[in-house]
Amino acid sequence: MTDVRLLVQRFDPFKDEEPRLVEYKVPKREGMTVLDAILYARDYVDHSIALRFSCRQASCGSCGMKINGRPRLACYTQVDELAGEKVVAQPMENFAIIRDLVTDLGSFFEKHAEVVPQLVRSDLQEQEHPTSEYVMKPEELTRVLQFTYCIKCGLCTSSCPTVATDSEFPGPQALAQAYRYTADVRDEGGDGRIAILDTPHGIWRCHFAGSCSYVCPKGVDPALGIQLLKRHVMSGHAPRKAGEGSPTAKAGIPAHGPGSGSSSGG
Amino acid sequence: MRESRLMLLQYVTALLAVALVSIHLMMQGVILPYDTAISFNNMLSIYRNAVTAVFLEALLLVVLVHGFNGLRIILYELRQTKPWTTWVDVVTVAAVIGTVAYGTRTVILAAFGVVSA
Amino acid sequence: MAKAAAKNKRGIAGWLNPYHYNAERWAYTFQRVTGVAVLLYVLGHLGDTSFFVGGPTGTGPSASSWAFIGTVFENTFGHTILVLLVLALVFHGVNGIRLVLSEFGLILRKPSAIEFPYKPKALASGQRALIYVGIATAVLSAIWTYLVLFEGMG
Amino acid sequence: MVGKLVEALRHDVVIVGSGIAGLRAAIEASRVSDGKLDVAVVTKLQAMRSHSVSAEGGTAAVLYPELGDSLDSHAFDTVKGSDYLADQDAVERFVREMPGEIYQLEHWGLPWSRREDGRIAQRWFGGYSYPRATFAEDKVGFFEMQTLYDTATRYGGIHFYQEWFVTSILTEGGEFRGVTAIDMKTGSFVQILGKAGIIATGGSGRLYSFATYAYSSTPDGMATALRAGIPLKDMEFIQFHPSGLIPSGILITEAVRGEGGVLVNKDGERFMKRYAPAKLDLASRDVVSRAMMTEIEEGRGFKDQATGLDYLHLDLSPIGDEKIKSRLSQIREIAIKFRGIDPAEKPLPVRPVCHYVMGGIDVDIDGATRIRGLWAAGEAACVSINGANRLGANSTAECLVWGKFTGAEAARYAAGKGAASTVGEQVQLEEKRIFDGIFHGKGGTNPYEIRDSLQRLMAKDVFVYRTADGLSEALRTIRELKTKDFLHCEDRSRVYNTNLNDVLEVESMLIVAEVVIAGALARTESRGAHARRDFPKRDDKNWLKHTLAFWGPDGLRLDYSKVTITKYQPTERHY
Repeated sequence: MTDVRLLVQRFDPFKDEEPRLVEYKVPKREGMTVLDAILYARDYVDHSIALRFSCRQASCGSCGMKINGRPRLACYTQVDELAGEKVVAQPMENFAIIRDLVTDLGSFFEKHAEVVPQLVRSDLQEQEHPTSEYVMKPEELTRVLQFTYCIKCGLCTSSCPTVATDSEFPGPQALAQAYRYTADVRDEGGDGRIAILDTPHGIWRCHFAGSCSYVCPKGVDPALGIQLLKRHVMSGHAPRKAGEGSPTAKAGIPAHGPGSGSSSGG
Repeated sequence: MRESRLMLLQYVTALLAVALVSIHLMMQGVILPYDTAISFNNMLSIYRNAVTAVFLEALLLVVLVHGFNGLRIILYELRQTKPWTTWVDVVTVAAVIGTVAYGTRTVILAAFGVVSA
Repeated sequence: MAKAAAKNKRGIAGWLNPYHYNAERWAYTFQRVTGVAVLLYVLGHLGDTSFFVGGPTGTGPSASSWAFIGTVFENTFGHTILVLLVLALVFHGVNGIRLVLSEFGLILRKPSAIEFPYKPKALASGQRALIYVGIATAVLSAIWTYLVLFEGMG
Repeated sequence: MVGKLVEALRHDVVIVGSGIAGLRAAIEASRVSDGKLDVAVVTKLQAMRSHSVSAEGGTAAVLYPELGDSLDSHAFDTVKGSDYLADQDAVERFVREMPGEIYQLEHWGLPWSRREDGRIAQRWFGGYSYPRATFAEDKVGFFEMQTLYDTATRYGGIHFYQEWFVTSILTEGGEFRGVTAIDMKTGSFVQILGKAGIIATGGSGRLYSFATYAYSSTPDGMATALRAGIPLKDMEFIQFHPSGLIPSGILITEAVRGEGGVLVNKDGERFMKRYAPAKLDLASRDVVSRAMMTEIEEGRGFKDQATGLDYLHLDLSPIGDEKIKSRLSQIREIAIKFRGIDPAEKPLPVRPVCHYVMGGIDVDIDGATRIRGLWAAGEAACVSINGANRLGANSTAECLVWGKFTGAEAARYAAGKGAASTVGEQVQLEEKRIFDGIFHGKGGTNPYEIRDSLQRLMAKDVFVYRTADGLSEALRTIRELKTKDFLHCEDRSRVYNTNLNDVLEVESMLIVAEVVIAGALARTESRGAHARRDFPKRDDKNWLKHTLAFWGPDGLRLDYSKVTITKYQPTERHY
C-alpha cells in the first residue's frame, strides 16, 4: 500500500502568528476520500486537527474546504481524482478562520436569512393552518428544483471574487436562494426580495464570473439563478404579486384528481 | 436611486459604446488610411461637420459615463464604509462632469474656434 | 499577524487571480482589467485630442500644437499602446455584449432537471464560445491595427 | 483558561438538537406562543448539518383516502411492522397528525414531488399496504430540514447556539432547570437555563462503523438523559436497513425497491420470494435484512476484496435509466461518485447496515420524560410507535409529529413558569468531570481506538442475528473497554477542540452500547429487529413488554413496562 502525502493547514489563533502546512503520511486504501485521509491523521497521528464533518455523503455541507487550490467538499473528493502527488487541505477562503480547517460561516447564514428564504403568502390563515396543498405542476417544480439542492456548504461564496472584497454582498448562495423562492409558483414575496437586492451592494455586484456554479458540488448553478433573477430586479417587478401565488388543491382542482397516487410526479 | 437604474445606464451605454467606438475605430484606418485620418485637415473637417461633431460628442459622453460608472462599481466593491461610498459617489459625478466638460470644450473650440497655424 | 490570518479574505487577489477556476472567471478578470485600462487611455486621449485646439490653454484648432502631439505619440511606443488598446477594447466590448445579454437572462439555457455529473448551464459551451469569439475578435483587430500602424496598410 | 464558567444564559425553552424534530419543536414553541417565548436551539453541529438531511426515501402520511388509503391502514401497517411492540394509542395519534404535517411543510415551501395534476405524489415503501410514502425526489430529509430551517429564520424568538456541545441536564427536585454546554468556538463552559427543555439529539447509530449514519450520530443525548436519571427504552431494537452501500454504508433508500429495484444473490436469484412471497423485496426491513444475512451465511453472497465485507446485489435495471434519473437522482449520484457504478447498468453491492434505533429516551405519548419540564422527540426518544421494527418513511414523520407536540407542550409549560434558577453545585461537578477528568486527564489509550474496538464488537456480536454467547462476550468486552485510560485529551487548545467532544462521545457510546447489549441479552425471544438464533420465536407471553434501562451509581438496572394495545391484537407476521 502506498502512502498519501497529506498536507493540512494548521492555525490556532491563540498560539500561531501565521497558518502553516503540516504533513501527515496516511496509508492509502481503495476509494479513499480526502475526508477519510484527514480523519485517519486526526484519529491516529494528531488528535488536535480541527475540522468540520458529519454526513460523509455530500448532503450536510459541513466539510467544505480548499483542496489542492480549489473549494471542494472533503467527503466528496476522492484522493485519486486529484492531480499531483500531494493532497493539500486548507480552510475555505473568504471566511474567517476559527482554527485549522474550520471557518466562521456566521455571516454566511445571516445573509441567507436576509433574502427572505421562505414562501411568502397573503393567505396567512391557510398557510399556517393548511387544508390541502398548493397546486404545483411537475414542470413548475422542475423550474426551481435544481436551486433547491443547495446544502449551504459555502463553497460558492468562498469562490466568489466579489465576496473576496465586498463584505455586504449577499454572495451566490443567498442570491440563488432568493431566486429559488421568487421563481416558485407558490410564492408571493418577490417584490420584498427585489427591494432588498436592488441596492448598491445587492445583486448587481454579481458580474457573472461563474465560479460559484463551477465549484458547486450539487449542481445548484447559482450563477444561472442570479442572472435569471436580475431580469425581475431590473424590471422592478416580481413574477407574482400578493394573492397571485398558486391556489390550494382544494380550491384549484377537483378533489379526486386524475391519475393514481403513485403513477406520476417529479 | 435603485441600483438597477444605474445598471441599466451601464448596459445601455455599453451597447451604445460598442456601436460608437466601432465606428470611431473604422474611421481611423479602415474607411480612411490612418495617416490621413489623423491629419490636421481631416480632423478639422470632422469637427466642422455637424453630424460627425455630434457623433464625437456622443462618443465622449457614452464612453465616460460607462467608464466612470464602471469605476464606481469597482470602488464600491473595494470598501464598504459609508464615507467611502459617499466619496465614490461624489468623485464619480464630478469626474464625469469634469471630463465631459473638458472634452466638450475641445469639440466646441475645434468646431467654432479660430484656426491657427 | 494572527488576526490577518484569521480574516482570510482573498481581497483584490480574488479579482486578479482566477487560477484554479473556470474560463468565465478568467473573462471576468480580463473584463475588469481591460475596463480600467481603457478608461485610463480615454483620459489620456482627452488630453491629447485637446491639443487639436492647442491643449488646456488653447483657443481653437492649432496645426502646430497638433503636429507637436504627433511627434509625441506617432512612434513605435505610441503605436504599441494603440495595438494593446485595441486588443483590450475589442475584448471588453465583445465579452461585454455576452455579459449584458446574459444578465438579462437572454442567452442562458433554462433551468431543467439536472443529472450527475452536473454541468452548470451558466457555464454552458455557448458562453465559452462567446468568450473565444471575444478573444479571437480582439486578436484579429489587434493584428489589423498592427498592420495599419506598423506596416502602413489601411 | 479553559472551562471557566463564564455566565448563565437564560431562555424559556431550551431545545437540544437541530434536526427535523428539534427544528419542528422550535417553530411550534415559537408559533403557539405568538413569538413571545424565547426559544434556544443548542446543537453540537451547525444548523442544517444534522443527520436528518440524509433521510432519503419518504415520509408516510395518508393523503388520498378517496383513492383507497386510510388512517386505519397506516396504523395497522405500523403496528404490524413493529412486531406488535408499538404503543397503539401513540400510533393512532401519530397517523391522524401526519397529513396535516405534510401540508404544513408544503405550505412552508417544501418541493414535494408532484403528480401531473399538481398535487403531491406518493410511492410504495416497505411494509405498507398503500403507496403512502410522500417524497421529494430521494432527498426527503434534506428538503424537510431545509424547509424547517428556512422557516425558523422567520421567527425572531428562535436563538441558535451552533456548535455548542451539551454535556449534562440540570435538574432540581425532579424538575428541569437547564443544560450545561461547551461553546466550541471559545471553549467556555456555560449553563443554559430554561423553564422547559426538549432533547432531540437523534439516534446512536455510530455504535457501528458500517452505518448509514452521519459521523455525528453518537448517543450523547441518550447518555446525558441516562445520567440525569431518565431510563432508556427498548434499546436492543436496532434496525439494520437492507441496503447499505459497500464500503462505507451510505444508505441506498428503500425507495429503490419501492420503484422496482430487486435484491439478487450470487446465483442471480431473486431470493426474497423464498422469505416473503407476498411482499418480496418490500417486506419490512427486519425481514429483508434477516433474509440477506441468511443468504450470505449460506454462501450465496459476494465478498468485497478491499473491506472483506460480504454483500448481495441490488439491481436497479428494472427501474430504467429515465426513472432513476428523475426519482432516484441522489442514489444515482452516490453510486457513481462513491462506487463508480452507474446503477442503470450494473447492480449495486449492498448489505444490511445499521440504520435506526427504535429505542430511546423513555417518554409518554406527549413526549414527556420523567423529569418535569423535559420532553424528548425524534429518534432520541421512544414513544413508542416503532416497537421492535420501524417501517420506512415513519421516522421523519415521527420527528415532525413529536417535534410539534413537544414544542407546543414545552411552550405551554414554560409560559406558566417564573424565571429559571441556577443549580450551582451540579454545574461545578459537571465542570470538574469534563475539565479535570478529561481535558486535563491522563492516560495512554487512544480514545479513537476504543471507539474502533467498540464498533468492531458491535458489528460482530450485536448485528442482525444474536446469540447468548456473543452478547455475553460483547458485554464483558464493553465493560473491559470502559476501564481503559482513554479519558484524556491530547489537544490542549481552547478553540474548537473536537478532541474533547470526541472523548465525550466515546464515553457516551460505551454507556449506551452497554444498555443495548444488556437489553438484548435479557430478551430471550426474537421480535422485529431483535433476532436471537437461540430463541428464534416471538414470545408474547413473556416478552410483550418494553425494556427500561436505568443508570445509577451501581451501574445498569433493567426493568420493564407494559405495551398499550388498543385494536390490533398480536398475531404472527407474514409479508
